[in-house]
Amino acid sequence: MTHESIFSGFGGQGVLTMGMLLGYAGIIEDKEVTWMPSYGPEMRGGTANCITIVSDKLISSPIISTFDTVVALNQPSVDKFEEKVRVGGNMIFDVANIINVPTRKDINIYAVPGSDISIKLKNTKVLNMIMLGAFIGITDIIKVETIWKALEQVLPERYHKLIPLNQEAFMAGMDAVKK
Amino acid sequence: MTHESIFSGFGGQGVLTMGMLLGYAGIIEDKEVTWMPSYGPEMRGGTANCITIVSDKLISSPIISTFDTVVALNQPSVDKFEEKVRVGGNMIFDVANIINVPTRKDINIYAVPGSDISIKLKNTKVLNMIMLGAFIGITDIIKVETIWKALEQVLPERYHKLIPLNQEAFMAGMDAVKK
Amino acid sequence: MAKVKGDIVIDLEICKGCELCISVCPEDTLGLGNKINVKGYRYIAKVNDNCTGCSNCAIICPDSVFTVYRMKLN
Amino acid sequence: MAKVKGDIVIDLEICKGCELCISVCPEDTLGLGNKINVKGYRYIAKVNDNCTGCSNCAIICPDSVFTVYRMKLN
Amino acid sequence: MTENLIIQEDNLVWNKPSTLLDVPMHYCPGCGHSTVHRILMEVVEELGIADRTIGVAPVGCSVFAYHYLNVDMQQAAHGRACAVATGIKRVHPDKIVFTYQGDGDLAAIGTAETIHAANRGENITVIFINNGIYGMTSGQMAPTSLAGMQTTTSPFGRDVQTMGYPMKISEMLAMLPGVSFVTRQAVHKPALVRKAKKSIRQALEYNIKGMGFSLVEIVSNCPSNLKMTPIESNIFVENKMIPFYELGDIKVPSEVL
Amino acid sequence: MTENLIIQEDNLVWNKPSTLLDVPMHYCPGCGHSTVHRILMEVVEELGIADRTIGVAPVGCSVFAYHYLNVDMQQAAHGRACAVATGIKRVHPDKIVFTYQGDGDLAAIGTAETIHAANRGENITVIFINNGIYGMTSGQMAPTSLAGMQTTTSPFGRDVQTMGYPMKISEMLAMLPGVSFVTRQAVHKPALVRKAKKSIRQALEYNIKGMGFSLVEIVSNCPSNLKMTPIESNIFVENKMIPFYELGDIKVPSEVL
Amino acid sequence: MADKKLMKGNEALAEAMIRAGCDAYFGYPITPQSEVLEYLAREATNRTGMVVLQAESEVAAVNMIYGAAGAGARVMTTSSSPGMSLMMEGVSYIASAELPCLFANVNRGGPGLGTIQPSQADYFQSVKGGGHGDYKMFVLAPSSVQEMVDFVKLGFDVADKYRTPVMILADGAIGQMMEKVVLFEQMPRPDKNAKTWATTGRADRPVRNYITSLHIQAEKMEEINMRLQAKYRDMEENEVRYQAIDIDDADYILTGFGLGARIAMRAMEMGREKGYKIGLIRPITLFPFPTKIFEEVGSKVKGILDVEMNCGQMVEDVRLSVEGRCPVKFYGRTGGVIPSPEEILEKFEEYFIK
Amino acid sequence: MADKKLMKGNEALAEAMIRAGCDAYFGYPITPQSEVLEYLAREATNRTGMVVLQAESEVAAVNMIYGAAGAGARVMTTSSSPGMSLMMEGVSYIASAELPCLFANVNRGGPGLGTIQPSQADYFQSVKGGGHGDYKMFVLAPSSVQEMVDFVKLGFDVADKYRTPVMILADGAIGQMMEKVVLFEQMPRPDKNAKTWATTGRADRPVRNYITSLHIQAEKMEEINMRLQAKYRDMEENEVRYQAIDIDDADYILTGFGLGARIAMRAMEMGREKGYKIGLIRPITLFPFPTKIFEEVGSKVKGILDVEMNCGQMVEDVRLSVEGRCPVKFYGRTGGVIPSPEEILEKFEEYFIK
Ligand SMILES: Cc1ncc(C[n+]2csc(CCOP(=O)(O)OP(=O)(O)O)c2C)c(N)n1
Ligand SMILES: Cc1ncc(C[n+]2csc(CCOP(=O)(O)OP(=O)(O)O)c2C)c(N)n1
Ligand code: SF4
Ligand code: SF4
Ligand code: SF4
Ligand code: SF4
Repeated sequence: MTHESIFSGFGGQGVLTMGMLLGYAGIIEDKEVTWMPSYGPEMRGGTANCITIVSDKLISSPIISTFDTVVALNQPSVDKFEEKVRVGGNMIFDVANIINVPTRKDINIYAVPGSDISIKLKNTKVLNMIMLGAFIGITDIIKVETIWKALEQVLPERYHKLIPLNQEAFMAGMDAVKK
Repeated sequence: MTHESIFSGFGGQGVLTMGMLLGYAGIIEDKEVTWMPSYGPEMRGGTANCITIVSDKLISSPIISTFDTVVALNQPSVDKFEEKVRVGGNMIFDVANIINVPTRKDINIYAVPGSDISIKLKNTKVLNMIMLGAFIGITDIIKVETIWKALEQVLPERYHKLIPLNQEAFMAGMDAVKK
Repeated sequence: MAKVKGDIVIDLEICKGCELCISVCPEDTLGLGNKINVKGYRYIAKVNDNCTGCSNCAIICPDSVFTVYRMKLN
Repeated sequence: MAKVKGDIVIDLEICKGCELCISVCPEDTLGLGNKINVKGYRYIAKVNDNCTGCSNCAIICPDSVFTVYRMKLN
Repeated sequence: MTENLIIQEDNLVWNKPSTLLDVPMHYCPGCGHSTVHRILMEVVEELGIADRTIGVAPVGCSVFAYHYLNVDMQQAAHGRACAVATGIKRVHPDKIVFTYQGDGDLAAIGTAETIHAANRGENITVIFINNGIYGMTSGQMAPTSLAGMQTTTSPFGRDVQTMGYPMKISEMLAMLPGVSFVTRQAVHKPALVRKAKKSIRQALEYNIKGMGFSLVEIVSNCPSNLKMTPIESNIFVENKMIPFYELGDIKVPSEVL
Repeated sequence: MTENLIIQEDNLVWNKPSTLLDVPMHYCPGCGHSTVHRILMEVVEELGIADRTIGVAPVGCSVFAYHYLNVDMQQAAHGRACAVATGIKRVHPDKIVFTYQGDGDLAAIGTAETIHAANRGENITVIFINNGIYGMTSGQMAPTSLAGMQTTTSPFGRDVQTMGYPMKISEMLAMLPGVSFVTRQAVHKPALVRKAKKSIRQALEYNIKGMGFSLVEIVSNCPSNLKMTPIESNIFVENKMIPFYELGDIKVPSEVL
Repeated sequence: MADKKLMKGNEALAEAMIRAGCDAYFGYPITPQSEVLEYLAREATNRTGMVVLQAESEVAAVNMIYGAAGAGARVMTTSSSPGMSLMMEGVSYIASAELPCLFANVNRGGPGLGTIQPSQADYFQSVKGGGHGDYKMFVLAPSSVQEMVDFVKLGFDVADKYRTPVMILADGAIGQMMEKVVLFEQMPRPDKNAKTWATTGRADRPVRNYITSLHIQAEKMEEINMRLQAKYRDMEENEVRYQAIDIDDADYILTGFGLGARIAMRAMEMGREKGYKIGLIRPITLFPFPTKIFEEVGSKVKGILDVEMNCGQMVEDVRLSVEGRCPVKFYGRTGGVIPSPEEILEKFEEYFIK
Repeated sequence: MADKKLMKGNEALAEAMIRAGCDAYFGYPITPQSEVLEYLAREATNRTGMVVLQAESEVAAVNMIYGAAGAGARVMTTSSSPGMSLMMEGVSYIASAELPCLFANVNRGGPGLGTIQPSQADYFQSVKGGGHGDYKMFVLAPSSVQEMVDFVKLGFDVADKYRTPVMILADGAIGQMMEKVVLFEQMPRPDKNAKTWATTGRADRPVRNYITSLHIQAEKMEEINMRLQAKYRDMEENEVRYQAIDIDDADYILTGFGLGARIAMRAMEMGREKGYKIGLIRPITLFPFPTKIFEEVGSKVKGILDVEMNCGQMVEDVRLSVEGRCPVKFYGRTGGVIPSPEEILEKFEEYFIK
């Protein structure tokens, strides 16, 4: 199994963390992982993305130009990456603020009400967990329990109290695409 | 005509100036000239030399390893350059302080009492002019009047009063080798 | 009653929602709105009409969001 | 008469003839000789026997040319 | 309505200077850089020197100053703004030349260039933003970081014994005879902004008069790297920075003393 | 004869320190570098620290210091001696580390390294030879050259308006809290040599005690480039240099004040 | 038990430095490698007592390295392109004085201030000598986070073995990306008084040690250069490293270093799927360059395509090895742009297939 | 009337600078080129009003050059090897920002502090790019004092034509030696407000000018690089200069640059006297390198001997041009040692005759 994905959005939306969590989880399940961020000059407000590859075999290039799955958290990301989804692949996006929705017919398109869910959860910071839940719900490349383990690894001890909230968000995202 | 010479001695003995005067004179007589100093780290006391080539045609290398004439003002210079004189060439040296005198039979050797003459002239600084006089006396590659013109060019105006002394020294050196 | 009356024009697209203006307005005229501009920032809005045109907001605003007007009332 | 008597040993090969020692010797014991050492410098020499071992020469000499001795006369 | 009466040309009391280009600045919300850009350009506008002013941008958050300031500008290598300004001023002695520099740029890598330009009395004006941290590279310790301050490269606090003391470079520069004017100001309150602007004006006036090197230090914030809201960061400036970096003129030309 | 009586071990009052290698030094006749080398090594001998001292030589006439000083030594790139010393001291905190630098090296190209080592309070001692000129490269202007002084690069005299003012770097360094001891001495008279030696001893004692950065500036001569005899050059030091570079302690540790 | 982790290249490098028993790190922040200093500031001193110092500039940092390396310590600095340029004088001094130490340049797009995106345009500077004089660094080009770890250890060993500066030339992407790494065990810090030539204080040595690169007699300086050159020839004989994949049956060779090679590898896989017999050679040591293998394949294959993230630098060394035996083509992206496997394959087809 | 003089290389260079209407010189003393600054300090300002400033360091000097060149002035700096290394960041900035200016490196023996004797070991630094990123300088190698004069004028012209930094790579000997020179007439200083892109103060231009080398979008930075590369290709087409002597009937070619070539010329004369048909090619522009002529002779002659005062640097460019067409041998002396014509001829015989 090899799954090549990109997570993209505004800086500050936590897109790098999404890929990172997936990466940590991959390691826990003893897979090969590469996580490649795009990095920009601005402290805040710029766009950011990361390519995350999880695979059972050695990964050659960590940089690729087409993807099995794209997760897009803002309009520029939808615009830029729709065409980069491989035929039969997935385009997952947060519907909030998206005016031009993806239109391709040869890919699976998932419009997730991520922002709305986050507002319901009273914490807009968990949007990325919601979207990651959707991602796992769709691709099923990592076990949910592994994500929990990865969360523990990634979050510093003092933030572990936030794990339940993150789990709730993740599950809500997963549910949203299972319906 | 091409004449390739080296002037060598302690720093401070004015060996670079000897070659320089020859060079300026060469230019006045519309010849090609190269003057190549060896330069060392020490402000004072080190040894110094300059290769001076005067020629009627374009000069290829300004750096050569054998010479038509060597003018040596101290023992290290005699030691180092005796073997670099071409067969039939000239080795001119100041006898003062020279213990090991040149011994080659295939070159012309001129032991000039330069320091003694300078003491007679009450100015040890003109040793170089005496030796240059000897050099011109022997090689005859530049006219004496041209040397006078070169002197005027090289010496800043405020030192022109020293020209007669320098001329006297030069002529004394020339005389020394004519005897 | 104030002898001068002021007003401001807000260039909402360049506001970054830093809230510094809010903290220096003596009339509590400013507050953060709930909408987001193209750069993704919640931007500033007038919340009352008490502006005296003192220009504190404009002077503290790093991004020159305000234009300030002031008129003597006769 | 001085109660102490001094003497100096001169390492003439390292003297550079700078003459600083001459200028600081209170007894005018030092002077430049007429000979030249291997480095080409006229070097220093004792010109009288008045040395008191005050070490001024040694202290000012940049090149540590001197060794100084001093003896109380009884 | 009243508003229509008020909002009209005649009643205008404040707007953006024309010397500031009409583009949004990339600085973080609440960052003092933007404020200082503006007051600097207000002064340039008021003095009417925009057409003969040449600015030098540093490497640091304000590297892009040339995108905002509507005067001719050069971007200098990290720390070298004063050398670049020297090059410009020497060949254009009739132009007004300023540099705009952060504390890492001016007081770490650029120490020598700053000090020697000052010592030569180069007739340039330096706008020096002291925010106590490296902004652009994300929060490393600056020469000006306070004792004990946590930064990404002093995660346990700046230990002055091993990492050096917070440097008062303005005081050092003030010692040099080539320097005409050094002052330390801030921009986190409206009154201070007005004061800082006055100082910049003074500096540029001395510059125009050819009185030598002038420098305006602005003690400022860096909310992003202090990991504070802009308002909190300004409180930090007020309560932590300014007690150490006291505001006020450090050197004024003797004639105006 | 009397002489035989006097010249014997028991009566020895002065000889060359064992810490000075037994080779002639390349310095010009009468050059203060040689004198300072000697007194520095006298102190090292007296303190008994030769076996745990590491010195750093600069680029300048004293580049060859490692040929003369009988302690472990490194030759540093031009101006970087304080950075090199920092590298050494940080990995050998138990060793005594000093630099020996000329004015061009320390106060021109090495300004930043000198100031920041001082500001970090690096526990090193700097021996700083201020002869007001570049010796090794043949007489160019130094940051410390006096106003109006003729050098090969200021042939019409140093014009302070365009070439900068003679820099009192010691006074600048003394401002920094990391600095424990700064003094300015000279070596052109026996009494001054004794005094300078005492200062070097003090500096190294503070160094041994771990009190931070210490610096001994020695105002010295460069007969060759001043184009003077050694005696004349010392008169120049006395009459021209010292009135500007006043001798004496500039900063002493507070505890000994 | 092997210590398996997901780590960022820069942090892995820093972790490896700690574990390799490094005595001191001196550095100055610059994107995209500031994490090295930051990681060390957090981790190093508490764990091994290693010295971590933020220098006032890259010029200072390289000279601190010089001092500490000369004093016998195991030391390293890192920077990125403009910062590396500022270190060139220091590098030349270190090479000349033969001091063992480790550099890493996490290469960003240039020239000038450029961009902070990844690049490989500092190949010439690292390999040919950006500083003055005839010297070489031993240059390692990691293409994975794992190699960021491994090359720290290897780098220190080679540095000590040859008394030479070693450069890890990584591009920004390798510094920023995360991959699985297996970390080696913590090594003890070596005895820094053990190097007999180092300036550790004379102690009971009969003569002092000194470190210099000044040899005012040209003949002496030439001797030093001859010794350096002999050392470089030694390295050329003993230290060449490269990775070769599927070259035995290959009609064509793709080559590149670092990240470029990883991407080329993907292009190769894609090409093989299309039926092209492509092999890959990835020079691991850029100096000493794997000349022989290129000489060998040069006589056998129909063409070589070299892929770099610059305007063509390593390609000169490839051409110098191949010496006209087969066509050597170049494809590069520059200024921080990363080529995609697809465009590489396209170029390959353009040059050799169509 | 031609102004014919006996002049030292360094002073001739300085004199040419004044006559070429140079606006400003910023430099820092270093042997063997300090005479440049000293000569200018004496002569320049009084004669043309040219600015002459001793900077606090080479780092400062190169950045002053950057500023003044960006502000439209005709400017120059000079240094020697270690000082040149310190300028590498600045050079990269200048190349990237496309500022016309002139450098001279009066090369001394390295690496490190090295020696003050002449050397050619900074070839790689000048030609391949000692600074970071993909850039080139236009590099001229004078072999006589006359060329020290001529190349100042040529250098300024090329710099302005291509908006590029130009390097005069001279060795210490050419700086120190005296030869006859014919000086060109004093030129007026060009109007420094004439360059429309320069930061001369906005005046009545509608938009400000700015000078930068920062392009944070990789794609934009790549564009800049593409523009630079196009410019370098232009130079390769239009600006190649070399001297060829007796190559038509030659069986063998001696090559070298600068002083090395002068000495090789003597060896050639001596060889011709012995009956060997030797020709000589002297690259004058090191970048752009005279590739074509080497390609041509490579197919015709039995061998090429390249002589350099280093351990073998230009020889790589010769080999890249010849691409195996004939054997290319190298003979070099390094660290400040100058080869003699005799030893060159001996090496020639060893390689090709015996
Ligand atoms: C030679 C070099 N070294 C390091 C850097 C990386 N760098 C960019 S900005 C910066 C520090 C900026 O801090 P400061 O000057 O305080 O300005 P601020 O960003 O806080 O405004 C550094 C180290 C660089 N671009 N060039
Ligand atoms: C990078 C670099 N720049 C310049 C030089 C040339 N240089 C050698 S010594 C020196 C100045 C020395 O003057 P100073 O520090 O005053 O010491 P002094 O010779 O007077 O003792 C210079 C500029 C160099 N070696 N390296
Ligand atoms: S100060 Fe300016 S940028 Fe900040 S919230 Fe107010 S209007 Fe917006
Ligand atoms: S002071 Fe020393 S070097 Fe100078 S003359 Fe006296 S003994 Fe000689
Ligand atoms: S990082 Fe700091 S200094 Fe830079 S723009 Fe943001 S707040 Fe301002
Ligand atoms: S040049 Fe000057 S400083 Fe150097 S050794 Fe000679 S007198 Fe001393």
